[in-house]
Amino acid sequence: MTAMLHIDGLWKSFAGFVATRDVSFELLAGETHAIIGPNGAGKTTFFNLITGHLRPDKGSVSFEGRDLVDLPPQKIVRLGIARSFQRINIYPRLTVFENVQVALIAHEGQQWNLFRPGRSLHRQGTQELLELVGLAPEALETAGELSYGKQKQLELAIALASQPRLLLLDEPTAGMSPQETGETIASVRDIVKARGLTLLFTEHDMSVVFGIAERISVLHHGEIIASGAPDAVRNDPEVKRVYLGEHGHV
Amino acid sequence: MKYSALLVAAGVLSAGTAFAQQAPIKIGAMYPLTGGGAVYGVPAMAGHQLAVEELNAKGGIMGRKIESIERDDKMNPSAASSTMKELITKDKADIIVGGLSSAVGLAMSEVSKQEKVVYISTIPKTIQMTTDKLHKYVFRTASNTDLEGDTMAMLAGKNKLGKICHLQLDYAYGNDLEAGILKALPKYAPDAKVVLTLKPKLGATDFNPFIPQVMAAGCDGVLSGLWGPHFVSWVKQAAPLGFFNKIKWISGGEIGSHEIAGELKAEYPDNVISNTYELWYTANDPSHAAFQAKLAKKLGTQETPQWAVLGYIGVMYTAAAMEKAKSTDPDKVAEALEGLTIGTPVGKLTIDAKTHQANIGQFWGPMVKKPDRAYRMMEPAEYIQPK
Amino acid sequence: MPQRRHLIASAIIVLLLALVPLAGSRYAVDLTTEVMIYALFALSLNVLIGFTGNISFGHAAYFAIGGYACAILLTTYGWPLALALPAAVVLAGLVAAVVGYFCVRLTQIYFAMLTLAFAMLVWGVAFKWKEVTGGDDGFTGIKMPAMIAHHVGYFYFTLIVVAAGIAALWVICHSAFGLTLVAIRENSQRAGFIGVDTRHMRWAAFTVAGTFGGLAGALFGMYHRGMYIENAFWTESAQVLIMVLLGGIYSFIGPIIGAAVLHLLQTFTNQYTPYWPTVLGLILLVIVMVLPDGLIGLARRVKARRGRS
Amino acid sequence: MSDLKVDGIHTAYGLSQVLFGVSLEVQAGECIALIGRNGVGKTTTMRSIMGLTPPRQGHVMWKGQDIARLGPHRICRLGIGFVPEDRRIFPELSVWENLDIARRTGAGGRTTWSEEQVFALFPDLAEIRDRRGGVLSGGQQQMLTIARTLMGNPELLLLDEPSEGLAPLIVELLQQRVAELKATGLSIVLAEQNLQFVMALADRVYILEKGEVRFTGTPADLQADERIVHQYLTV
Amino acid sequence: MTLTMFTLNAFYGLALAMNMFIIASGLNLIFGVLRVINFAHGMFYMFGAYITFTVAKTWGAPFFVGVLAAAVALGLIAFVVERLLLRHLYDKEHLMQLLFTFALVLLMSDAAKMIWGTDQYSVGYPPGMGGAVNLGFVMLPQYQLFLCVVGPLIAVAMWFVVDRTRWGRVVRAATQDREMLASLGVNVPMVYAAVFTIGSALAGVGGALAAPRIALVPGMDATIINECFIIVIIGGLGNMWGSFLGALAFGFVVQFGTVLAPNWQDVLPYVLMLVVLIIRPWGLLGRPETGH
Repeated sequence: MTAMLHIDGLWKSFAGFVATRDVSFELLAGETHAIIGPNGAGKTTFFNLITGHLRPDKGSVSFEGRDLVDLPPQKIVRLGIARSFQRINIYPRLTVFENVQVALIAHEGQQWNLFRPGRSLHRQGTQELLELVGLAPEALETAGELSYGKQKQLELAIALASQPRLLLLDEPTAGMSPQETGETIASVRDIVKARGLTLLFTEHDMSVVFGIAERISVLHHGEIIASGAPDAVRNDPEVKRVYLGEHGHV
Repeated sequence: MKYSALLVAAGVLSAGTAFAQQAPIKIGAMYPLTGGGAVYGVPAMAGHQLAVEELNAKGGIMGRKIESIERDDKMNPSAASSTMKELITKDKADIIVGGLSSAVGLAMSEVSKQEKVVYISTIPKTIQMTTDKLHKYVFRTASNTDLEGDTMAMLAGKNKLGKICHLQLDYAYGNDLEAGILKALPKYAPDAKVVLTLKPKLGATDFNPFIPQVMAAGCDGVLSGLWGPHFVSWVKQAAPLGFFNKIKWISGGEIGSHEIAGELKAEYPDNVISNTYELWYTANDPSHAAFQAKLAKKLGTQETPQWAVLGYIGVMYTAAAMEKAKSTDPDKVAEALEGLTIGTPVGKLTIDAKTHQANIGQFWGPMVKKPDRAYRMMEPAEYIQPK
Repeated sequence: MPQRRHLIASAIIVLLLALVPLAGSRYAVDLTTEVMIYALFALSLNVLIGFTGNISFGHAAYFAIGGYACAILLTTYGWPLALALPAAVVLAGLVAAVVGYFCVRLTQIYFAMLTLAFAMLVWGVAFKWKEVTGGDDGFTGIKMPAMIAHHVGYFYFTLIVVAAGIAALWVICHSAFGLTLVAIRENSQRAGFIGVDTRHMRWAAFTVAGTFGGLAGALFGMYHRGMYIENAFWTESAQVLIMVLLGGIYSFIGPIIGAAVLHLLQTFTNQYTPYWPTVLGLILLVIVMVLPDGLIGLARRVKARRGRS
Repeated sequence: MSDLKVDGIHTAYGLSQVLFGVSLEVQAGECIALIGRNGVGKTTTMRSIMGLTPPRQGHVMWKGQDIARLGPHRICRLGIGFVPEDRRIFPELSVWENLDIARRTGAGGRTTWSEEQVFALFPDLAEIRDRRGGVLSGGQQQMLTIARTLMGNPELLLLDEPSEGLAPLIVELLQQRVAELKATGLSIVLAEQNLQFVMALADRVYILEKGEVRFTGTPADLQADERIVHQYLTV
Repeated sequence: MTLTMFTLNAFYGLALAMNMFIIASGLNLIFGVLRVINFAHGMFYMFGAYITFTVAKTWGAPFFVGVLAAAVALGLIAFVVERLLLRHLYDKEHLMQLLFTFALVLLMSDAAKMIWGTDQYSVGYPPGMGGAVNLGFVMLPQYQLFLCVVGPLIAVAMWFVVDRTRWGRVVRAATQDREMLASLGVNVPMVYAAVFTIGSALAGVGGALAAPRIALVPGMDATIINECFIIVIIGGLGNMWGSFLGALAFGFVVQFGTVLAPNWQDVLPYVLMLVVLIIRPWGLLGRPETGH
């Protein structure tokens, strides 16, 4: 497998606080990769650097050989990277159906079409995506009124609508009940497999992480302190130390 | 005494029965009643109401009661245009009187032309109304900028102003008045020279950018059209510098009125010669005292504002024209108005048949201190009426 | 099929409006004409507010440009209406495009203040360019083509133009473009991350709003046979903003209702009292305290409650 | 009778429910610890007690009074102090100003903590008293946050993840300071991921998972049960 | 322009700036803490002037008693408005707050008409301030000199209160983290009410201090509010020294601009704002709004 995403020597600091410290990282095409670490370790910052929401101070990010630094988010998404957000990030006053439809319209570059009724476009594609994430029954509901878990699912559908090759999910199960967590993870795993996507995600719930990740990287104080197969990471003394306290013993 | 009172009562009674039989005559009145224009619009409307009450007490017009329909023109031309149309089409007003700002006056004139209903412009002074934009149905009982300018030029000559600073507000009235003065200046003061012309904006409260320039220009006098609050603010800011010690201020814009003098009191400066439509303390006509007494009673103050007389005259002309035409038909009323002469509290007025402009004059004179008064009065007050 | 239901309802409304002159009340004809023009004006602004989430304090500028341009082309240059009207609308749109280019770089209150500044500049030009616009005397005596000089003729002309304008706005607002605008309003960051260039889209919305505002202005000028600098003043922008908010920004027809209600209320209140500001002030208080979605929101809530019980 | 008694609280942020019936108790002078991985509801429990995210169901009893519906400033004035996890120093205010705005006589006239005493506890802060809050290091911010809350003379301290993101040396120092605080008789609710920190300070521990309390006991109980540690605390 | 004229214009520009700063600083304070854009601020200014008229002229009290009365009355009005109505709107959209303050403008304009009628009024200069100081080459009006002193005094007083008092620290903390402040036992809603009260009282003082220099007429609120917005926006929203700088820019641009390009005087403030916003989108001392 070749590296799909290539990150080299990435730095980012905010007013003296270093959030990302010399991170180098490779993501292989087709793999499912988890980024874990305690709160404040810099996971979300790391995502924002990849997707163009933040500009790194130093270092490079390239996707399939293309440099991403300095590209605005909307250009990056067009290259085939989609993401979901840690906080719910949908269009609350639109229907579930429209939430996904807009994403498909944007993906097809039809947002400049002033005459074709928006609602008639990509009905089938939208329907398929909603079925994929299990939201078809709620298609006509207002997105803001869905349950939390379903809003998360909707966000996944929006991300998938741009036909990404790389999917970034920021804490896909945060705030979900255990049952919702299970369902969500099962569906993410199926979708990623079925579509042959590369998946990079952050997560706190360790059952989720070890349930689907093929590789895991541990971020701590803005640095990657371990990276590798789940079992290797689980047994890494440094990782244990980080998770149980600086002295690492009970 | 008792007998005459009885007669009046009988008259009212008989008029009352006549009212019941015939539909009233409807006069639509529009003045600004909110915002900045209300300073003038509210007293003008009071004068209007006074006239209507008076006429109704005497039996109305042609024995028909007058119904006055009063509206706020909001100093907004398009709002005024809509309101005037409404008065005509919905309320079936027979005639429209009022207006204050030039733009509103012109907008109302436009509606009057379109709808073929007579409009008597009682305050707007823009010269265009009775020149370029004159039409069959518009008449003016207010002064206009040419008449005012003519008088001001005459006063400039009379006061032997050699170097003149010209001060006008930068909008229609100011520009028109400037033109009116410049037209007349060679006639009255051939040697006078305008050394500086400045135009503060309408609504300005800060005249600091202008005061030093006028003082530095070395003129003998200022010809000004700064009215109402503009004049007050100018005085407030210029007087501390001794502005009025050296410079004579000859002004249109009715700042010789009691409203201004009574408000500024001791702060009203020296060397001001100005105009007013009406003076509660001076009269040029016997009917004036009666008018003033009634107005004072209506407003609950002895010292009455000048704008009321304009609202009053508008209604009086309406009544006279309809009586003369023996009809409320706009065409006939318009014809009747042409050349019509009536008596008003400020004397006999005639509307010119060609220009539709009444030969209304104004009181002009210097504002002087009076030992028994807290405020300045115009003395001598000369009523200058155009020929 | 909701689409067909809407079409039929719209057709019925247009037909009913077409019957207004038959009732024989000149006043009703005038009032309806005014309401229709304001409805189009308010709708055009809502493209920016309701659909894109940008508040403009200067929408009167485009209204005035459309109005003045149409009036001047008809009167000063003697163009036929068929040329003057489109030219005026295009001009309003062009100015909106230029102004919008600068404004959409900012958001929220800064955006609003910049629109205000540009609008006051337009007002200043209308004021100072006396030879062309008539300055603060206003531009009166607009030459009207004989066909629409009569008030009934003008009523039908307005009905047709406004209906066409509203239809066009309906199509635009419900197009792929319109739906994407709503996405920007709802969540501009997310919209960026489905590949939408939000700034360009907002710019386009600004231009569309200005264009249709210009159309409303052109109709307004011809109706009054005059344009005045007050039509470009910020108070006019505030008025149309209130219409939009009163009706409700989150529905297409909200602003139409807001325009009708506010204009009629203003007209009728004015007939009884000069204390119109108090009435409007109290209405606004009610909206703010209890009706944040405007009248349409209220109607929806009432409907929802009925549906439940 | 316990000073603080949290009874079956359910708390949600909008649609997202975080706590599903959490109960706990704190006796006077006791230190209890809430432990569990990120996102299990430790912070939300504290916010619910403080009135920042009022629970939708359940009660928070403080000395016999139900405070679940009171505003945070009322709760503070009743003697509960909150040291948030993200510290929330006022960045534009100096260290001294940060302390000054929190100055308050405690409930029942407590005046244990004055500026001098706070500086005595954290001498480092005295040296940087004029520095802007926004430029402090993580350790300094953490000291300041605790010091700031002490200025209000609380009887109960809610201490949310004080060791997060700090260097080991600083954590050790902090642990000492908290122990000193406890010795003054202050009750403490401590949320932590650093087990060592917890073991040194807590009288009892509550393990949270997905918004529910899954284990209650003494540190010794926890130490005796490797299984629990692995299930709830490690990767 | 001669030296005399230049000096005089510079002085007048400063005097204008200071009068505007007093008014705008209140608007800015309210925005900085409450994030509310108060359209009624101009109306508060007008009420301040009218109240001074009533107290100082109708009742015959000394001018500065009138100024004090204006400050107290406006503070009181603002406090009641905040406690009864405004406080329910902080969590709602900005548009709703905007509409609310606009409703206040309408209601208060009619209230002013009912209380004071539609006459124009004026207030005399306080004793000893109606003349001018002769510096030889130039005469400076005393009252404007007084304004040039009062403006900076108010700026310094505000700086002192905000920077050097405990209450000021609390206010600054409230702009940074409302929730944390409440957790420290501060009654944040009362801080908000106090800020709204003080900001509005400043508008009252601004109106009171303007009263001797200008005619008081209905509608005098309309331009002042736009000008205050311009000052606050070009200075940077919420930044006190920004407003001070904005007021200076405004004062000098308007004064010199009107002298040099009188044809543009109507739109000068807007042109100033346009230029500033295009070059520095968040004002002279402003910072980009976070979250965008």
